Amino acid sequence: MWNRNQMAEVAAKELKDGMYVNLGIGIPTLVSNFIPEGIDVTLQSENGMLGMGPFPTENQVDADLINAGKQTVTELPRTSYFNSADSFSMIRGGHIDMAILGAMEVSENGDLANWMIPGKLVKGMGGAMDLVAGVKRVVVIMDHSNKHGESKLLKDCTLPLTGKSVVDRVITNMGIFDVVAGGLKIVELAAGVSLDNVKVITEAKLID
Amino acid sequence: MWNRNQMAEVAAKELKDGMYVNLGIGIPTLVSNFIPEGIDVTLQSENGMLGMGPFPTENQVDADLINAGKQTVTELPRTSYFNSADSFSMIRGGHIDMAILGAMEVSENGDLANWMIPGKLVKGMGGAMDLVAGVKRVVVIMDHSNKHGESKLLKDCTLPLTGKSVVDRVITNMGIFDVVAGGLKIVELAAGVSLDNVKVITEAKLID
Amino acid sequence: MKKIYKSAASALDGLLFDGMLIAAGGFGLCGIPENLIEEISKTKIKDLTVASNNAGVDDFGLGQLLATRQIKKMISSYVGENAEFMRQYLAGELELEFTPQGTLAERMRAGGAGIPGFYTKTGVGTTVAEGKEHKVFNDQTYILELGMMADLSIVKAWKGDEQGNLVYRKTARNFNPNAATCGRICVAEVEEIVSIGTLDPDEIHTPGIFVNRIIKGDHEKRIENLTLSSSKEV
Amino acid sequence: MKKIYKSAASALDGLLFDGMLIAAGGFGLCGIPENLIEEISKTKIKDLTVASNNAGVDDFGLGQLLATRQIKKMISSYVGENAEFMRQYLAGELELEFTPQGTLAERMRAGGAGIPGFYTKTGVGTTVAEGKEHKVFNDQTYILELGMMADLSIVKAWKGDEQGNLVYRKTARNFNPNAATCGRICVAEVEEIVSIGTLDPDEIHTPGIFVNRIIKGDHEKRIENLTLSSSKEV
Repeated sequence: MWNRNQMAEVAAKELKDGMYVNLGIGIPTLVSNFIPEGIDVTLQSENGMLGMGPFPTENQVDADLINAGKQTVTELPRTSYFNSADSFSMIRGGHIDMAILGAMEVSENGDLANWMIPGKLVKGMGGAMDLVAGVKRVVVIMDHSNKHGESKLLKDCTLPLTGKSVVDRVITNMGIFDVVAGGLKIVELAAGVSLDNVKVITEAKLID
Repeated sequence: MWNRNQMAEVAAKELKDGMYVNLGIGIPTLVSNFIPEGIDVTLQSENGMLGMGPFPTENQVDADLINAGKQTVTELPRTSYFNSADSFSMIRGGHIDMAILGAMEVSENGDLANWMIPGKLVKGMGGAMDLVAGVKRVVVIMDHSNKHGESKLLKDCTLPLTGKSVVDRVITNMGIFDVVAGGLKIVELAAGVSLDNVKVITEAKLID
Repeated sequence: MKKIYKSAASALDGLLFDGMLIAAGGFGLCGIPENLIEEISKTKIKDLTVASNNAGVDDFGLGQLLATRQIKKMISSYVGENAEFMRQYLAGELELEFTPQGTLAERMRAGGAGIPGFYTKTGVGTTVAEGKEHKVFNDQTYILELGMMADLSIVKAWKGDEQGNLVYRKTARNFNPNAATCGRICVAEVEEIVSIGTLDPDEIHTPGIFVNRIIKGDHEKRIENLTLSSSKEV
Repeated sequence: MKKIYKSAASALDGLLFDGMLIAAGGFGLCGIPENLIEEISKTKIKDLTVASNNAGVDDFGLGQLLATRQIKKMISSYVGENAEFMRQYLAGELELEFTPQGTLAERMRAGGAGIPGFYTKTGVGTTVAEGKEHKVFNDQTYILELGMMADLSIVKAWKGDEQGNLVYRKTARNFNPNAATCGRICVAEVEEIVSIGTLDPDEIHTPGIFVNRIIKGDHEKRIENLTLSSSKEV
């Protein structure tokens, strides 16, 4: 089984030289710690920044410089800023190569739910609906099951959707799964996870 | 009868302090020479400039600084530049207070034709269709009749339209005419022009 | 035509009315019109609809207007960091029109640009698409979203001049330029009013035509989520 | 990922094909990608559709591609200053899709922004509206215009860096930022390539994400209509 950092490291292998990438809040943010040597990637933050740098030292903190998770960040020599409409033009217009996002549920046909639990928890979709609709490739990182041990990879999502048939790949603590015709294709399993393990715990249709 | 400069001077009386105005090619451009004392007006040029200054001296000429008529111009302390989409957002969004344009024909219900003569002369609409559709008030300056002595104020335009029911006021060499319900209301006649003179030469319905 | 006003109170004078729609710039607590919001919270104006990506936090930014119950409805994409916002919504005390972030920004831009409607893929197949016109372009389905015109927009910039020209700083730009265009009246607060001609004409983000009134404000610029490079958790 | 190319020829290598749609920045002769146009005129590529507000003059700018008969169709708002353009059109040798200037700019922006269609009042009641969907919003009639995606966009900027970040100068900005976003590939020519970090991040007009290849060009920057303050005629 992979831990948070290992999942981020696995996701980082998706990155190719020259890519423009949007990383969601949570584990996806960790991916930037594992960008492979020699691979030049530009991070977009949908609040209006291209070329997002690391978190600041105390001296570098700037209230005018945050990421989409409202965390303080820094700029790089390549950085540019733009307004929200222009930021989402980039996203919706298919100019971002990849988005790596967290999720509550993913269905076997690539539906994604990550923005609310009716009557209980309301966060809002933020930029997630735009990202999954517009970005060329959508990779989800999430735990394979919830705290009750129930599969988060489902036949159909039970929560309100963020997007329909939008996910290309799911990376969980148990492995890597691609959304293909007919179900989720197992690309790789984490060390110590057997095919039987994953089949028992997964509701979605798996294809070996 | 008014000459070109007098028509421009009459049009300049339309200007009020704080207005943002777009002046078309030709006589409308002359209006900027007659902006009344104490009236602060900002000129927009639809190729992407707000705060257009006068024509340059030889030393000031800059190939990167032109107006919508492709004439060299200068900038002012207040000037800002923007791209074409943003420029027409201003125009279409109703942020420009007034456009003063030339025309080939105007009809009694305010239709305007100024962009082509089928089979003969093709100039193109440029930004004129956007201007007449979006700007709060549209004033036309043109000769009352064409070189054959035929009225350019018509019951219906014969040429392809630039906009339908878009003109608020027409200033010709013979007078000032407002588009109102039922026809063109005579607001003022040029010195030496009688009501009979103008009625004989005008095809459009006039209201005294 | 004087655009510079002495205070938030004078700049808002005559502009506020019950039931109005206000578009506000800002993202979280970054680049928000602190002084104008504070001033609105002191008035008796009520039943507001506010279009803003977030609603600040409980005691700062638009959260102040939620606390005073002046807001009837929010048009937002994110509620996550505001407990009172979520509480009022879940309790049915507050209307909330969830609008994806990019759609909200584009609706503001469109409204200001004379575009009453545009099509987007965002939200297709979700609750956001319910009741909206669907249309197919090149074999893909899109939904119609509407341009938004506000009765008033309130924005925060870094520098401004007497003509209303504005420049923003870093990610404090966010929704501000878009909100500025969609208000029938736009009031801007800035950190610094500079003399005319100081701003480079090539670098003005919001041309003065969009800005009707402008004040210099005092800005706390509170940080919502201080994260340092030494932090273990992100 | 190297974006800087040595010449117009190398920057266009592999990108051109017969019948393609090219979006070009520029207004008249101001801010046009002179070097890229010149280079295209030397190739055998033909049956081009070119979206550009104007077509230059007879012997400079896009007029060069009209002279070589490489253009099958123009999408433009203005023909006025180009005798050969008007002649080819009136003789039926050239297709011309007249598009109002603001609609053309917005179609480019929309195409680049994932918006397949938008409504505008521009052109309602004119030949421009013929065959287009009409729709009423708030008692006013609008027409549907389509977002435009080009196979290639060619633009001209003032300065650029190795990441493809661009800044434009004065009114030479015009359609360039909009054209840059709507090309599946965008090639930019600049007057000066500056080292990374030189451009102020707050002042970048076109973020590098939109620019795939960039060259330093030599620019004649011809003036179409020199008008001096001493001129009597305007």
